Amino acid sequence: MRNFVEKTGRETIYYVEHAGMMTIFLCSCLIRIFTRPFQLRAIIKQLHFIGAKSVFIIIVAGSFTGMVLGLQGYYVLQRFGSLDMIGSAVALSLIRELGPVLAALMVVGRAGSAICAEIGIMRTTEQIDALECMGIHPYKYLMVPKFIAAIISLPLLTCLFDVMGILGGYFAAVVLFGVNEGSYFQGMYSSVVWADIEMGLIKSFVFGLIIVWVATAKGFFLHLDRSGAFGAEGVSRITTKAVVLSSVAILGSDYLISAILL
Amino acid sequence: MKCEISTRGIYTVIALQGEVDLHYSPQAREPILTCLKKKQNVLVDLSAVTYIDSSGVASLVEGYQEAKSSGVKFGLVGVSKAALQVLQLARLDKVFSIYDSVENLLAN
Amino acid sequence: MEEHNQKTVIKVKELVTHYGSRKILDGVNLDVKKNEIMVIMGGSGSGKSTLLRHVLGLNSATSGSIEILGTEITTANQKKLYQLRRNMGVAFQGGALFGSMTVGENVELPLREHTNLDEKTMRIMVRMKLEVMNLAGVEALMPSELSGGMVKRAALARAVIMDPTLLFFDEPSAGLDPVVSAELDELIILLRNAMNMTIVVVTHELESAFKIADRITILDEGKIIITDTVENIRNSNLTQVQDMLNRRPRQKELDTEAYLDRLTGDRLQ
Amino acid sequence: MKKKNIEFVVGLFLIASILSFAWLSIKLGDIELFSKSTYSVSARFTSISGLKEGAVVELAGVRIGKVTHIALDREEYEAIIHMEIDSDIALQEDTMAAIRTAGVIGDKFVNITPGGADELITNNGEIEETESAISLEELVSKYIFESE
Repeated sequence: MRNFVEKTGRETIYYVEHAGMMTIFLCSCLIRIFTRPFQLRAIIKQLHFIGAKSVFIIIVAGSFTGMVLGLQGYYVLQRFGSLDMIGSAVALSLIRELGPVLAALMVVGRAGSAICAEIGIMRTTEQIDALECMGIHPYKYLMVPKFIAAIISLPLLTCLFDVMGILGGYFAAVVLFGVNEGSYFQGMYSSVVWADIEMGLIKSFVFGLIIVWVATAKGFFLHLDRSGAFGAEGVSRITTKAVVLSSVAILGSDYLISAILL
Repeated sequence: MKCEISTRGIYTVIALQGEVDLHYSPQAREPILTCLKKKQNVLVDLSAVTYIDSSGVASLVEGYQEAKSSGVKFGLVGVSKAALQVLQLARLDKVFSIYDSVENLLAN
Repeated sequence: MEEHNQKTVIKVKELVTHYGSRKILDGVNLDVKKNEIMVIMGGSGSGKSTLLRHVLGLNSATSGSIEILGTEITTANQKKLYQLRRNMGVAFQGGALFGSMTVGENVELPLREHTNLDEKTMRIMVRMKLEVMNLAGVEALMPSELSGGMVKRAALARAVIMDPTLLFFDEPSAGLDPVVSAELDELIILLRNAMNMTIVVVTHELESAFKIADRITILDEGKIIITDTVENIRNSNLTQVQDMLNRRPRQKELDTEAYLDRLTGDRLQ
Repeated sequence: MKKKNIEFVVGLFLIASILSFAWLSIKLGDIELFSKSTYSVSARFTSISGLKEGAVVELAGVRIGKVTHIALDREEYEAIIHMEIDSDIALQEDTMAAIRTAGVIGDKFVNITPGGADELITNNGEIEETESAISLEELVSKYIFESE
């Protein structure tokens, strides 16, 4: 019994400490965004990695999501004879929910894991120590460009996802099932308002922050992880943890943001 | 770091003084390259240099290359033991023309 | 040896540090004087790498003080520490070159971050250092394309690119064949002589230590056994030193009671 | 060449996604980039059930403006809606505004029926004649009671 209490206490302390550490990490990184020098070249490199290289997967995922929405929407709305609402159904669900969430999950899988592994490897091979010893702050040099790039990329990728989804829905509903083209787009135009798009943007902004935050912090604090594994095994373990944690955090914060904004 | 420019015969003598380090070597590099671009023969006097680091040496290398491409003379004068060691480390003592003093050079 | 009236550049006093509940360093005292090559020796787990990390300000100690170039680093704020580090060059055991940059960009990085030098000046400086390290022509290669010895030399080039007054080298000969490691030893001596550096080398290689060191410190289980000149170490009659010199495995009295306890005790948590 | 390539790709990415964003916000989000000149008109209804801010204002089925603000008159217990009407559309004094539903269960919108008077409604004017929203339930119950 005493053992159990002791263990619970230890666990709690560990998690509280860990959360505190991650939060301090986030704050220091965010503050450093606004300090000189502004590493334009590094930011472009990260935009390429996080943003541009994700375009293909976003296009594919976006179009298929839109097509599925068009397909499902067609079968459901057909029963009620409300096929003219298919456009707004596709657009609203994409813009408000699926766009931000799925785009973020795609980026987690593609860039988040890679960022975490990269930082983790830099930690295990003493590259981060080397940076510090050169008098270069790792937060500023490594993390800040990734933060800026992710915060910029995610909303943009989300927009791309939304548009591809709408086109995918168009393909399924209009081209395959012969819904009237005008009613597809007109329904969309009249039902989507700026508040919907704003909500999607706020979400994707927050998701972008979550993705880099979890990935960089997990990699950076690799040596402090409780599993104690270092080297290649540590990197793989921490990467898995980062992907799981950021996916869960994205879905959780999605609910929170929706609840607050609605 | 200070830097004085004077003319001795056919040479423009650039006398460097004090520490030529990462911070100050651009100030030495500037006049050297300007004089060389004006097609002047340049002697860099290092006798009053207390410390020269590799950025200083790199500036000298740049000067040497500039002199070679524009066909003028470029030499070092009054190279102290410490400075010579830095040059030797990069095997540059074999590359530069090193003279013991401006007077001797002009006399010859 | 003429180091009697030389300035002390690194002063470690009563350094104690723990990892969890395990004591890693137990009251370490060490002075490194200007322009000397100090070799820190010891077997695996003796705490020599930990000592180095403390001196670099990468780990924080339980107690004790570390003074580098007149600055107390255990209490120094981050800004001061980063300022101080511009005078320190570090070559890590695995090289710690950044995999996403070419060798040239790696070596150039400190210059790019800390100085406003002209592109061309920086390029010449990088090539000069690479020449010194016998690495001419590898500038455009990626670190992954280099051999072990080349990685260490490239790391050394990066460590000295700012012409630091203090150079730290972690395990220069680990994982290298004798010829390549002899080359590195030569380089270390050359750097000290030509650039007036103070060099601290952490190693477990006897041969290389004796070749490069002015003074040697031997660490064992977190305690300093002896700090002395090469000559005096050779002639020391401390058993631990002799064990190390003659590569004799450490002998320990066997406490049968405790031993039996260890074998039959509960599974460790 | 490699660095140029990165910049090109990043540039392409930015252009493509900013275009998407522009399409979403201007076409769908009704953000008016070049704000069309409009004038404001208000109208009172006994019930506007379900009409939302941003809803479309139509005349003969053509979109001529949108609802900008909805408020409650605390004395008369009536709903006041404010609309922005395109300034090239002139509305007569006796214009009628009605709240209608697109389809059976679709969105609510304001339908304008032009009048015949000579005087026009000016900026910040009010449409006097209004017809409130007809709720589906009322319609259904009316039909049932009448047929009895």
